[in-house]
Amino acid sequence: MTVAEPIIANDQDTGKSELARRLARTWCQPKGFLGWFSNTHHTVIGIRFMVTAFIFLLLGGVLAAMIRLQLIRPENSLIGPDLYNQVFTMHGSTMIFLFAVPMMFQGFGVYIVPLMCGARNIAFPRLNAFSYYLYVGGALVLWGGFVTNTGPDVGWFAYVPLSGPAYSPGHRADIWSQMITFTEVSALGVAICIATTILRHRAPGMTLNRMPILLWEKLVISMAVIFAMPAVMIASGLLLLDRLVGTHFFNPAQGGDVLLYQHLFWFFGHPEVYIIFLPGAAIVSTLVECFSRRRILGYTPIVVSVVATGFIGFSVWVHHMFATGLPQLSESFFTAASLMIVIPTGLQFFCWVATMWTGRLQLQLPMLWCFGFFFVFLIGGLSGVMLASVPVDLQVHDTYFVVAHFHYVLIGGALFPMFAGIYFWFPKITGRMANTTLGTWHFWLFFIGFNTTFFTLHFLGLRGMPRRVYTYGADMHWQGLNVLASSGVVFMTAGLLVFLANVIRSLRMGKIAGNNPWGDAGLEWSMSSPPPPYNFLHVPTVSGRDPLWEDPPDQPVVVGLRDDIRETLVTHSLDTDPQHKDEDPGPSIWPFLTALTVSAAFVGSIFTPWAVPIGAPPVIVTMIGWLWPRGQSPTPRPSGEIWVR
Amino acid sequence: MVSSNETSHLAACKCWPAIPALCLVLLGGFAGERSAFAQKPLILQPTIERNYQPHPYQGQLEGDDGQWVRPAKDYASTRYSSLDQLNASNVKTLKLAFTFSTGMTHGHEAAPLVVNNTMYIVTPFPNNLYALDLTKPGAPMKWVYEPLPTPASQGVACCDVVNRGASYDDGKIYYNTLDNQTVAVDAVTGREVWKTRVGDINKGESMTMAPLVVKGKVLVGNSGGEFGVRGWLTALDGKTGKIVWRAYTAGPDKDVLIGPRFKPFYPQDRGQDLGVKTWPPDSWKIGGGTVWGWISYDPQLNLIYYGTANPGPWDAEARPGDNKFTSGIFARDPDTGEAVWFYQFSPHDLYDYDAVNENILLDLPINGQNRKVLVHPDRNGYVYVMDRTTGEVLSANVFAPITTSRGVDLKTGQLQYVEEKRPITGKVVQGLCPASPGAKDWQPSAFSPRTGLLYIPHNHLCMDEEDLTPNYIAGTPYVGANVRMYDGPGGYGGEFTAWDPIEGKVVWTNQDHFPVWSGALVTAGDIVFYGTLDGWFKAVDAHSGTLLWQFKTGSGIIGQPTTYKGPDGKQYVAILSGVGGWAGAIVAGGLDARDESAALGFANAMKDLPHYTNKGGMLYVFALP
Amino acid sequence: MATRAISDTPAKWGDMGSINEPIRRPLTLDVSSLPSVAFGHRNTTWLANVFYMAIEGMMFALMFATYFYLRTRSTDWPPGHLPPALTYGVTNALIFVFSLAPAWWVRRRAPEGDRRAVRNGLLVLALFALVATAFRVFEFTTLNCRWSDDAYSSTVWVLIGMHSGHLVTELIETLVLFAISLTPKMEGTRLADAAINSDYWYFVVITGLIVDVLIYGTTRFL
Amino acid sequence: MNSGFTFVPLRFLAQAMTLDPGHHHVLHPAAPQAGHIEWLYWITFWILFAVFVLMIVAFASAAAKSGVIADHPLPILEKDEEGDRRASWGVASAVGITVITLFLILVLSVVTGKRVEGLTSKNPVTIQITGHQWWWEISYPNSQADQTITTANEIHVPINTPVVVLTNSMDVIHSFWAPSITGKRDLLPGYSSAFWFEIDKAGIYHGQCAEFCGLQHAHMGFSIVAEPVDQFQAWQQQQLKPAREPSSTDAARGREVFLTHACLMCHTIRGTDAGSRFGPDLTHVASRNMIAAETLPNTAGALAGWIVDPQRIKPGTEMSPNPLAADDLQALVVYLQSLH
Amino acid sequence: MRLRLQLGLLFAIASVLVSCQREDRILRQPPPANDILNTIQISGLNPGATSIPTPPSSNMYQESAYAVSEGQKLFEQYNCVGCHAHGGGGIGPPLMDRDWIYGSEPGNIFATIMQGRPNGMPSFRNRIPEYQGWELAAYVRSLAGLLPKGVSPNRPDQMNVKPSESSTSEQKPTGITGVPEQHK
Repeated sequence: MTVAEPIIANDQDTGKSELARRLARTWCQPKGFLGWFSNTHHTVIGIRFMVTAFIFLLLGGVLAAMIRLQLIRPENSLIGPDLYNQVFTMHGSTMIFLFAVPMMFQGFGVYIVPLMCGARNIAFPRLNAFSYYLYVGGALVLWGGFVTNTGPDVGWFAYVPLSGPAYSPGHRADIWSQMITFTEVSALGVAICIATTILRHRAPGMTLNRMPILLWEKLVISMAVIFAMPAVMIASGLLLLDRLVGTHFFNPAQGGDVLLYQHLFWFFGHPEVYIIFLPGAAIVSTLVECFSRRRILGYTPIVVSVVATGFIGFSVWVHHMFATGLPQLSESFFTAASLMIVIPTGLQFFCWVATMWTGRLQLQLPMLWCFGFFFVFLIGGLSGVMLASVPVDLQVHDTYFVVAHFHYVLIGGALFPMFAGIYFWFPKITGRMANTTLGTWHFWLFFIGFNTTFFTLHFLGLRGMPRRVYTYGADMHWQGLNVLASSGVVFMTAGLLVFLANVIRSLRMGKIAGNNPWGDAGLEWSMSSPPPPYNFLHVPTVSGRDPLWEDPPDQPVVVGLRDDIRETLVTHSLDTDPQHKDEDPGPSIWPFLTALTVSAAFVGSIFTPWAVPIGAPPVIVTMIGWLWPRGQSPTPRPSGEIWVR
Repeated sequence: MVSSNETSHLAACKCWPAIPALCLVLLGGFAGERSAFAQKPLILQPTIERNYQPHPYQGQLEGDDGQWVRPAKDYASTRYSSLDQLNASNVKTLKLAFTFSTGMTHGHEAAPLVVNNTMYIVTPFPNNLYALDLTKPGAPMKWVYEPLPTPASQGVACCDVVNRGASYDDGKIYYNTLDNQTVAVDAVTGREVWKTRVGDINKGESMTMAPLVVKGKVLVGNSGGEFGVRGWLTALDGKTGKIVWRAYTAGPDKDVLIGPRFKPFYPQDRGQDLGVKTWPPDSWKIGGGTVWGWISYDPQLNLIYYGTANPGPWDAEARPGDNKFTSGIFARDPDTGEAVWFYQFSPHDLYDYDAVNENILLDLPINGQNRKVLVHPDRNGYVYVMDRTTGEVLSANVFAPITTSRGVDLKTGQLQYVEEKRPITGKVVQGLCPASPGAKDWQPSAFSPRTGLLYIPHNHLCMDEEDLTPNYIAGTPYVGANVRMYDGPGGYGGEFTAWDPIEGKVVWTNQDHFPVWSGALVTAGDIVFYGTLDGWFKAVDAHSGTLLWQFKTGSGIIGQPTTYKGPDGKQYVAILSGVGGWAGAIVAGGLDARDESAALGFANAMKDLPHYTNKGGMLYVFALP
Repeated sequence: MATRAISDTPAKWGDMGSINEPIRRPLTLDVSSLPSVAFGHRNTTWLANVFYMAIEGMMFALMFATYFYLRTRSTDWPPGHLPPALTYGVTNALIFVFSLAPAWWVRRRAPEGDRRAVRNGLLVLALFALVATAFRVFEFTTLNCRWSDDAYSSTVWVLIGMHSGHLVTELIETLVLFAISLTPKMEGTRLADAAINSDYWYFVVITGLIVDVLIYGTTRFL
Repeated sequence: MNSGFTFVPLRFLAQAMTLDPGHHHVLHPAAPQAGHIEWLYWITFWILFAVFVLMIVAFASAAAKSGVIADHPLPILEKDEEGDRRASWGVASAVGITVITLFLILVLSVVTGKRVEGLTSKNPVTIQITGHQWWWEISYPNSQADQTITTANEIHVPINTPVVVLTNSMDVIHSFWAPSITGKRDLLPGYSSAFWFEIDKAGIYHGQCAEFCGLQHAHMGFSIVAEPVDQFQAWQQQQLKPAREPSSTDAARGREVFLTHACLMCHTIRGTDAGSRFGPDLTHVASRNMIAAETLPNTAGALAGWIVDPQRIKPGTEMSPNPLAADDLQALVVYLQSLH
Repeated sequence: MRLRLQLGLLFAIASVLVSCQREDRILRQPPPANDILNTIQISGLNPGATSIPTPPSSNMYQESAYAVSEGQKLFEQYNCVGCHAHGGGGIGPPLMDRDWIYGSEPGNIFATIMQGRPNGMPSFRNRIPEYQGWELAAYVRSLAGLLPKGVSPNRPDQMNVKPSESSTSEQKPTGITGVPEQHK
């Protein structure tokens, strides 16, 4: 990929030392064509995740532009309803399942978590690689469907009965629900990897109360993924069964229920919002701390808020269903819960303000994006408060007001922090600094374009324009605002082009970054940029919350890990006491092959249930291939070694 | 290390949506039987009379000359013959006397008539009338009359192209053709005397019922309740075929022939233009209420009694209101057609409970008082005993399992529907008993004055129903329901029941695998005849129901047995065999029971009938050797 | 450092590393004496297995919720069917309960490095899983409904189908582990995997019993 | 409605952005319920606006207070226990204010919810609304069956009378929403639910399906005609009559065309043989202002265009194209326009 | 990277081939020419020595899952179910089996719908537009398993009276199998 040769800037780790050479040999990843598919290092997989997700951001953006173009005048015949429905469904599904989660949770998490933990690799790197290929498989299924006129056209939520067997002929909705299976398995796999890495591979000394906020949030998100994603798997799985083998889960005539789907979907759907937003908040917390040049104020309250957000996120799903006519008691409960979730988010905002207030705010490019986040997300959050109120929600639900709201929340909560994060970690990932001037242009173009488009949509919503309409009548007088909204797309597109130019330019001629260009406190800044394949020459230990700021110069390092095999250190989940050593399984082609066979079974099952029995043996074979112990292993163990029980 | 042992679980089990699919692919062959009665208590079951004491009938019946001139034998519709040559001791030697093939392979529901040593048989579509000379050995054909009805009329016959027979009066045989013509044929020569078209197939009308001739008037009614027709009863002049009067079932009073004489017993049936007011605007015009069943006549009171069929469509939500005057019984003056009283068995009928079943006119001691009553086993599962002068319901007792209603309030005459069993649009309601064909459909029962019992051939079916929005398109079915029928509790489909009309209890009952879709006949020899769908023609003891004799015919029996004294003085029993009708449509129409809704859901209950019998059309006549 | 006690060979804080390499800092944490195998909750795969069971448990929980949700939408339960016949279900439940024994045995003997015991235990466990799978096939035939009949039947089939998926996965995994145990590679972490496999079997048994209670119990007593 | 919360320039700005000519606007209520919601909207809006301003001021002043431009990382600040404590107090009190504000909003929301949902008077008019892809079937159930009215897409209601709406759907989920009247309600297959509204100003109010329901979700409008009670009753009496007999030869021919072409396969005209319920009831089609679920005005030209090629106007609609001869079409339109 | 591209390309091409017409939603297109009614032939017997070559009749609507599902909807709406139930028959003959009284070609079925048949099948000429006749013909063929599963409709949201066309095998056996339990 785009990772250049390591740029060695740290005199302690010149790569020339004997240890560095030995580690580099041990931890090297295979090269060549097959090697590309065998690579299991977390930085590589993380970058792949991010690059792929970014491609889908761009594709989703193209779809958004098509939507805005279609709505630019009443009764426009540019895109007919058939294609329009596919386009907005693809836009939503792409942005949520192929961009937001893979970028913010999977890609960024896989890249940064082991570095922040002080680990040599992520836990279960093969599972991690497998997750990536499965994600790509899901993306190909969805977009392959779209280019062959089989794009789902039932909305990214795919409500039954519209998406059910009776009203959605062909395989469009099947493509959607099987794409869900792909991407959710991928997200769940990564969640297991990340959570295990955080709990087991933290550097000695990085106890829970010294864990960076970003790790806390990744842990909470992983848990949210583990408990929320099964709901959408069930929802889409039951939908698939209804469509393909004639079950009746959502057929009211035969005892099924259409609201059941909505409950299952939103039980996933709302935590999903936090799965997307929390990484953004984590990035902002990290950046605010770094650029305020002080320890973040209110570490504990922020951590508590993050955990609380994770919990409350599971009890607000019904606010997506107010219009279905639920009993008033449950409406009140879910209103209260939805309002309650404002408190932890607000608390984080206050802590950020206080940190900046009491710090010395260094106004640099990533911080500019953070301010963009503050502004945009604040608007989204506040309109969210309005939506939590049942009567107001009954008016603006399913209108462009809601579209405006959640774009403020999701673009504000994910895209702005993402760009902040990209500009912040760009030097770590590539070894070179991104260009500030272009970055500033990027910001302002995008910021202006975004607000032009989406602030306008609030008014369209209040004027009664529903979502998901492919056109509208001239007598509704919605054209003016729609033109205004569509004009913002030009700016956003320009901004993104500037960003791409910046990336290309900076990769080639950006300033060499050095280990720690921002002077940040995280462990990821302690090695060369980009990180060597073994991440840390010596696995570090930490004695404070902000290791590079606080740890004494004589902070010990871990020794005694073998350098002839990929040995990693496992520490205790709570107090990070070194517990035992583990062996990283190393590169393997089998995860890729397994992903291929699993994908084949998944895709085949859209067309015939026989794909399951026929597809199962290859899956089993590739999995045994993946798991079967081979090679030198087992490494001879010292005789009389006592095993931890 | 095996770093991701768990991955195998993860990836393999993430395919779980496909796992059931796998199982069902592997195990697709296995499936359980549907039974709605796993644990659920039935609401109503018939009462069995433990200590039955025979109480011979005290009233008068018409005289019997050994002929059979109308399907129900007499005006009181008893289907009782005073011939007593056959009795419990000799019936087992009953032998086939002669047979005659009709050449048709649809449902033969007609009763063979015997007048002046000639037997008359009406076949299903194309409704040929055969006259057989009984005086000659083997009963050769005398003549055949072919009315040549338009073949397209088969497309509006809801439940097979049956015909329920002819009536004889004044030297003529009267019957109806499927394409809505009433014909009068000279009984001797077979020449057509007149032919009157009384309905239009393009509106979905057809005719299947057997006419009744009262005082020179031929009373005929139409069929097509499943086609959105407007039901009527018409009187034709027996000599000329001119329409004398026509009484519609629904509509304004002048169409229904409601005038000053109309005095229903219950207040809900009184009022002006109820035939309009109890329907959504203009729905009465396509609201069914056809008259395709049996008519009885009381010469003393000079009243005819007949039931009206179900309102259309089946989807009851499409027709709020009581839907007068469907699913009820009319008493009319045969001379003018004027209505005298009306009673509605199933107001706002929810389950296709037509009320066209036979009305047996008897004089019975009820509560110690001798009353002029009519006995009516209704589709809704109750045997009604009503005062036939006033229309008062004297008793309504359960003769088959019922879940759709809780009983009949004798004070108000109202049927008590069970709210949970009300079919809803877009939702399958399960365990509805009796099913659409009712506890008993058209198959007529017989009454023996010697035992005082009513012999009821009937069904034992339940169903699931889902209502759908119906579309009225003239000439096409107007139903609006998906139905799936199955055997009732106990897992059998039919019964033949001896019923005590005074006590309102079952005396004995014979279970049958299939609905007993044939008529009944009882003779003075205390033998009851009936046939089964799998082709057995049976003679059972009138007191105990013990099987005395049976004969396997070539096809399923849905006809009406008749008996007569032959020219040789011997007693003969005649029956048409030829499976079909609604119940037998699966065989007659070659239906595919993989679709549980075939034949309006009846095919599901009759899935295995094709294993038992095949299409056919044959007259069988039996006599002692 | 409370956890120190449970580790027999703690990491040693020292002033020089054991590898012949210049260290930039004077202090080191020497972990060379730490063991390379951990059993029970300290094993990372154990933790991943817990997460995995959480995911699958959540799926089961949501299916149970679906089952009860659909229950509220019907007046009769089971609607229009006989409850599933008990024979195979109860037999299988008993098999599940008895199969806990070999699972427990493997889990107990594995940390002791008793490879023979582990091998035999895995074989017995695999046989149990095989028998349970076979009975499960017959169980499908006695559910008294077809998945395509109505929502009730669909739920019953998916519940039991989901569980069968786990059962088959566990069967295959046990067989694979058994195959490994016939080679010298069954040692160290793989013994730990065998023990984790038992944890997973516990999960399969517990969910299986709950599924049984649902489809056999609530249809009769609820 | 919201005069109590006036900060003049901002209010002007807000209103300028919401200028609206028609009766399809959340903030232009024509009914008490929409009025309550508008009130709640504005009060919440101003509270949140204040919060927004405060937060922006806080961020801006933080940036202004401590912001520096520097190329290289600045040194880490020393711990300032006292400053942190003060800042923590600030955070805590901000959280406290947030909690109070949210509680206030909750109370306002619940109170408004009660006012919106509670039925205030007896003897309501009851309407059954059934969603179809892509039109609305409207019926007025009546305990006396022959007083039942069935129409489509145009809902007549008396003013100052509560209207109870029973909902149902025949196919997919739709959502009934007239922004100027009250909030939306989903029409769910398998569920029938009820809500109510009341209109106090006569007029025609537009509404639209608000839940994505397939190809023609965009063209699934309806209108509510609120009129004085006597006019409403007159309308009712008119609707109860069967279709008018053709009064001209053209109209008679048009009826013939209707009854011999595809029209009668889907539509009802009471009083004729056409009785299908799949499409809207056309017995009194000429009494409606719009056709095709509020897509076209009910004029001869639009009607003709709609009959001939509906798939051009609403691609995917269930109405099939009818290539009629010009004079047949003309006659048919004349007939349909005579059905008042 | 290159392999991934190739795989993607391969996948895309394969999908195009598989789904080229299946997902088309013909919203506004003229149906096949109506001269089909002049060319189709029901009987396989030709007078004279040689048989008259009949042009193969095709129906573009049976390539599209959307059109077939429209046919399913129309089958319900136009009361076809009233007589033919959901393929099992009733008043009219069953359509699920392999017995075709008047031929199983799309043109035969279209002609049956449009012209009617003498024994009770009404003529829908002028009553339904031609393209709907073709959609119905396509659906009727799917009932009998004559269409590939990919375009056959799934189960409707109604009472479950039979397996859906898309989940059953393509050509179904005719007749009934199995031995009934003995009659009591």
